[in-house]
Amino acid sequence: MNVDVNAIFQIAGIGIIIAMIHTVLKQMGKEDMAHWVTVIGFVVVLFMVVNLLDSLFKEIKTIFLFQ
Amino acid sequence: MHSLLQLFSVPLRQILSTLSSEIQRQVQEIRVRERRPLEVGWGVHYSFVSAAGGLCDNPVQAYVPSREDCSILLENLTQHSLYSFEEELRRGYITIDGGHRVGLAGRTVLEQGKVKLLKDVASFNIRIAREHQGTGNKVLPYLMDDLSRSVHHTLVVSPPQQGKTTLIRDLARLISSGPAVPGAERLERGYKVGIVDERSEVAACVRGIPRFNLGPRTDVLDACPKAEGMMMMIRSMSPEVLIVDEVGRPEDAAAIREALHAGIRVIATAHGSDMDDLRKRPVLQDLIEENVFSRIVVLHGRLGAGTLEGVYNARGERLSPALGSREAAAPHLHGAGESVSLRKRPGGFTAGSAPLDWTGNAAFGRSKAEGESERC
Amino acid sequence: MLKLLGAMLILLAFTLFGFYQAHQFARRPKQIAELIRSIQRLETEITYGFTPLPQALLKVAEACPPPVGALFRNAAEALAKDGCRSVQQIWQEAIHNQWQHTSMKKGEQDIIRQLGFTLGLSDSTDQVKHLRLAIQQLQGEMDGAQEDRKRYESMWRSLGLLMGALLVILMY
Amino acid sequence: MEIVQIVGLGLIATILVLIVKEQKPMFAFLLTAFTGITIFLFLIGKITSVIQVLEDLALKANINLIFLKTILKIIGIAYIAEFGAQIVRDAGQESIASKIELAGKILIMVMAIPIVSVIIETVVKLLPA
Repeated sequence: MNVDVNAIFQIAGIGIIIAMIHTVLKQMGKEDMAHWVTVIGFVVVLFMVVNLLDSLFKEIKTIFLFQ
Repeated sequence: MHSLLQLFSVPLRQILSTLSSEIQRQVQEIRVRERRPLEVGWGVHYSFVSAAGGLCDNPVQAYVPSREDCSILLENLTQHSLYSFEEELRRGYITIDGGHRVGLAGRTVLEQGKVKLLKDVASFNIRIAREHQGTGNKVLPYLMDDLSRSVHHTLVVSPPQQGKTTLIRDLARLISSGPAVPGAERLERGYKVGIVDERSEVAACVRGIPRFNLGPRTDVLDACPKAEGMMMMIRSMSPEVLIVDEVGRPEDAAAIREALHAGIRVIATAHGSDMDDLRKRPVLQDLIEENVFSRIVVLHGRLGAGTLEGVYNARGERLSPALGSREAAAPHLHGAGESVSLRKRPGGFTAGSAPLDWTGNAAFGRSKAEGESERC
Repeated sequence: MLKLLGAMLILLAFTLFGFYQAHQFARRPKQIAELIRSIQRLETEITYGFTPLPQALLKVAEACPPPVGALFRNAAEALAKDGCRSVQQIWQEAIHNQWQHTSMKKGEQDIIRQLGFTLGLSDSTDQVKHLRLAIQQLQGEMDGAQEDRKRYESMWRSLGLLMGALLVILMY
Repeated sequence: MEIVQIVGLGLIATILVLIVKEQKPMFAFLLTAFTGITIFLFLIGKITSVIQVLEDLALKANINLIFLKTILKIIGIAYIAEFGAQIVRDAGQESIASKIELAGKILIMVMAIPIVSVIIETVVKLLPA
């Protein structure tokens, strides 16, 4: 159970930091760099969520006896 | 010669160091010309330096300095800063450590018709200065003025490059050192000597410091026109003996008269082959008529540069023994222009007796038997 | 416990890196200003003192703080010591060796290298022209550096910290 | 007592989502999805035991297993559809959410047809001729 809690905090942390980096870079005029950072952050988080989703669907398949 | 090698670029340095040590000792002039054969001269002889090292007569085989060699040589001469040698470039020559004079030639930059600067220096004439101590010992006794135990007013006359400058340099050293030095025992004491060195050749000063040993009590006014220089020297340094090189212009004569009336002994040099030649020259003519110079030393190069032809008094009577008399070995001043052909055995050159060096005995510990004329 | 220590270390490393970059940006205009001052000093040495280049460079080097001063000292020593290389070669080499110690960028380097081509090879009026030109160009560079500094200094500082935090969280 | 954990988790997640939302809505959306999944994964154990009980009852009452399987499938589909629709609606895409629900309904309909047909047959049998 607690692993997931960590993951939630992790995602939240990444989100916050990416947001801050984005704003800092935007102030410094490096727009494109900022967007790049955001996309990369997003991809990382998405990767985590997708993993979890994959495990969810597997579980449902086994439970509800989908063949 | 060795200290000079540092100036050249590496290829030039190697080529020049291949010359035999004897040649290196006797060489007087090194002529570096961009994209033209490298030339080395001694006395009246010259030859080219072959690319493979050593001497060669055929310019085709000679080593040809590149633009790179010349620019590095110029940079080393001016210590990488042309701007601090503008004055020297305007004059056309640079005096470097060791008293060597390097004549420069290239494209001049004019400003209102006067030469402002020398650009693209393409040919260098490095004249190696050799300090001949002892040339003045033989002449000094004749110049002694016994009543005032000082020196007569003297005029040294000789064709160009026959050892005039070497003689007065040595006289300056003797007079300034006084009895402490061999050859000047008859002087009462060392005298204050002032040298006005317009072409910085007598003292070869570098940044005001003479490169030659001119004795303790000598002051040098470097690169200063003679007329003004003498006046300045008299006012500033109050010398007892004033030495000037190559007088010839009217204002020089006026300055000399000024010095005489100030009670200062004057030793000057002038171009000329002998006494009557002097009498024909306008400026020197009246100086001699007025018996200004009580001693006149005549040198010529027949028996090798710097041979003393005779010392005359004001009226033209000869004071020194006649040249060629057997018992008094012909004092033989070997100044800058010593001419001994290198490739033929030196002995064979002079008529019979090997040229003795100036002091009449074995020079500097080298035995006479060797017959080696010494001009280190 | 170890994980926490590791996290702290990473965080520290990134913040320091950020501060170092910020420091570089802060020092750049200062060093360009020093460069300008020393070239002006060189100019006075040349026009009034007529001192030969090696001594002039040495004097300038003494009056200039270390990172930039080292450039001149390096050149002066090389000039005085070895007699067979031209000023340009020695100057380029000095720049090449010393540049990584300074926090200056390519722009100034080209200007100084350009100056090296004519240093000591012409009469004083020409030298002054080249030196003045170099100073002017450096002035332009300095203004640019000033601006960069305002923008990037704080950015790098915060960026360093954030990067560290991000990495820590990612690896947690 | 797991309910306290779940509620706690949910609350924390919502707070974090709120923080992240105004900076980067994308991350908020991911965070909600993530929390949803984690809560469900948390419940998997419970659901499996319930289904186990259902299966035993069906066996005892010797109902045809197929019916039970289809019912379970239908529940599964319903849940997933509901889960997806809610998340999408949360992200503000009302239309996509409704499309997902529609898809869910149809698929359930498809699954349900054999059962309905059987029911109708039994009813018809029960009706007096």
